[in-house]
Amino acid sequence: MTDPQTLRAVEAVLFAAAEPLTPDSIRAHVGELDVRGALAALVGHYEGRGIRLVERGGRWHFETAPDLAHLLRRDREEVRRLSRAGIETLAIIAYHEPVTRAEIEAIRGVQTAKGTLDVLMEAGWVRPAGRREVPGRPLMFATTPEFLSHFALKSRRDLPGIEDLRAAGLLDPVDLAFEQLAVEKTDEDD
Amino acid sequence: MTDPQTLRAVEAVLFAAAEPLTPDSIRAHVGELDVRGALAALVGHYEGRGIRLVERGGRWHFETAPDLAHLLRRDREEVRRLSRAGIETLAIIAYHEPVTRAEIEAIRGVQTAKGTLDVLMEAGWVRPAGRREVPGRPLMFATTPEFLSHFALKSRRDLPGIEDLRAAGLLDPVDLAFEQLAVEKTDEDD
Amino acid sequence: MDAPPEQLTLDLDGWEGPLDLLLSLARAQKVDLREISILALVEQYLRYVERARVLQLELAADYLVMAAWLAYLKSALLLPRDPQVEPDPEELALRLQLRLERLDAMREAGARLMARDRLGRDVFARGAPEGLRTVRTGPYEANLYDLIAAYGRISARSRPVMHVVQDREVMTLEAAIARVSALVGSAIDWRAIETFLPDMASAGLRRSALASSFLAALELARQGRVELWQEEAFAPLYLRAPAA
Repeated sequence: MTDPQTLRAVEAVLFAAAEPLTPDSIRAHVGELDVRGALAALVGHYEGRGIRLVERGGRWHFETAPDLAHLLRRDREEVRRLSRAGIETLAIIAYHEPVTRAEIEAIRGVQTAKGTLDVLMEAGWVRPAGRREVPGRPLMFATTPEFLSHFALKSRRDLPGIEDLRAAGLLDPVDLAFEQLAVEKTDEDD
Repeated sequence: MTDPQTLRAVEAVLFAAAEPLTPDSIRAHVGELDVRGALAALVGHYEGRGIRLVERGGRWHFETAPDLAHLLRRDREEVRRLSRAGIETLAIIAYHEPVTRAEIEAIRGVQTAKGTLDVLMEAGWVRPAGRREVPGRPLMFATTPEFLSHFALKSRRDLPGIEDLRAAGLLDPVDLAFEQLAVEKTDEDD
Repeated sequence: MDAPPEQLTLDLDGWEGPLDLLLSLARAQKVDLREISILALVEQYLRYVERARVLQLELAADYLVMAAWLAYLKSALLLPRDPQVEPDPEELALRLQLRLERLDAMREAGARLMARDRLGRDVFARGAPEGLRTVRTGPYEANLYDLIAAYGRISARSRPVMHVVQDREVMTLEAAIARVSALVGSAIDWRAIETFLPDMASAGLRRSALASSFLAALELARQGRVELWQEEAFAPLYLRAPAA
């Protein structure tokens, strides 16, 4: 049972924060208390209310309940619409990260317009993530914690259908998948 | 007894609002519901929690509980480095003390921000040292015993003189290489 | 199953390249991509491209490259299999199918991602958070070197600046013209330009004298008072008095 003072403290800090917080950064404000216990208790407490406490990529924040969206949407700017190229590129990065531009293009079958990655980075959803140690040392891209919070994902494991896609080999490069199939074929022939 | 759906709706609208809301503007979002009843119920609900619902001049908003305000501000103990302006100002005071702010600015060739002297006094290295008996009676500044002990100096006479600085090459930084010629010329003229 | 290609509008802007078009054609067949007939798909693509050409629509080069490749694949699939031919057409067809499956999977994933409860569209963060502040406290740090280096910097900056340009020995163009015209006199033999330079000179002065003498030679040649001869670029330059 979490001490009510701890609960209050964690609740206040999360409420006041302008962005999602990790348990460590919460602890930096409230001191050495049972932050994880308090988070769990608060999640339960807000169950079914107009606001809820959620974890996104290890960081916690309060947000409004999704079923109330219709009450809140009015006089708010529409979230910027991504182009189809933008959506596909974002999905490829999220499901394959870290991934190079050439790998993105191999999947999409077209060159990536310069602006496409810029838009995703400007939105704060994608970041450069080091270089692949192959000739040319191409830059790799990965998603950010903001990506997880924006799309209500607890972690990348929460990406819709990612386990099924992985199991079906659809996240493997074509070459690898082809070799896999060739091996299975040989086995059957034996 | 307020309907739980009304409670949720009012709670979410207040949470997401960028500014305090009147009951009428809440109603504009949630429709013709018992907003006042919901507000009263919510005030009761958040009693004693980390956040509370308050009314100010007919407008309602959530805020963190006043007794927890200290948590929102975190003091972090760390060693701080002086800015370039700070170290230059300190050097001028050490070499020329007692010295007025106008004299510091004349030597540095740039205005000294008020904060710069404050930082040096906060660090305990500089103190006000009387007033210069000229029109305006400007405040003079001098170093403190803490200054000497921090820089491991027995007295101000231990500070290297101009000739020592020149010998150490500290008077001709790379970007001032051209002045080297002028300096040599002056020496020859002596 | 026969999906009529007429259902497709010939809107080229609608597709992001040939693979995208192929995927749209494949989806129109409404079968699992793993079951799809690559041969039927190839024929649809080729029909599409042919139609576009009949309508004289401009097709981007990559559509035509894909069409050529698919035409090759089609003929390879239709002809009796020659085990000597590499790559195996079945393999090519399978690779194309795998690519379509992957693009399809990502397109599906993108759509599901966009349909989630999105922050700022479906769910909202607190509108006016108080914000958290971190106030830094603690001792200041600076060392003696920083201090005296700063003073050196200020002293160097505030010292009066005087620029001195050292005198360099030079030969003026006028001097060179006088010297070359006097020395060339009425010489009838070719003499290298270097023989017109003063002997004593420092390396700096010799360079200046050479440059000036060269200009002098050009000027004198223009006036018809000297003749110049050079075998090729960068070869020695010779001067003599003009033949009378």
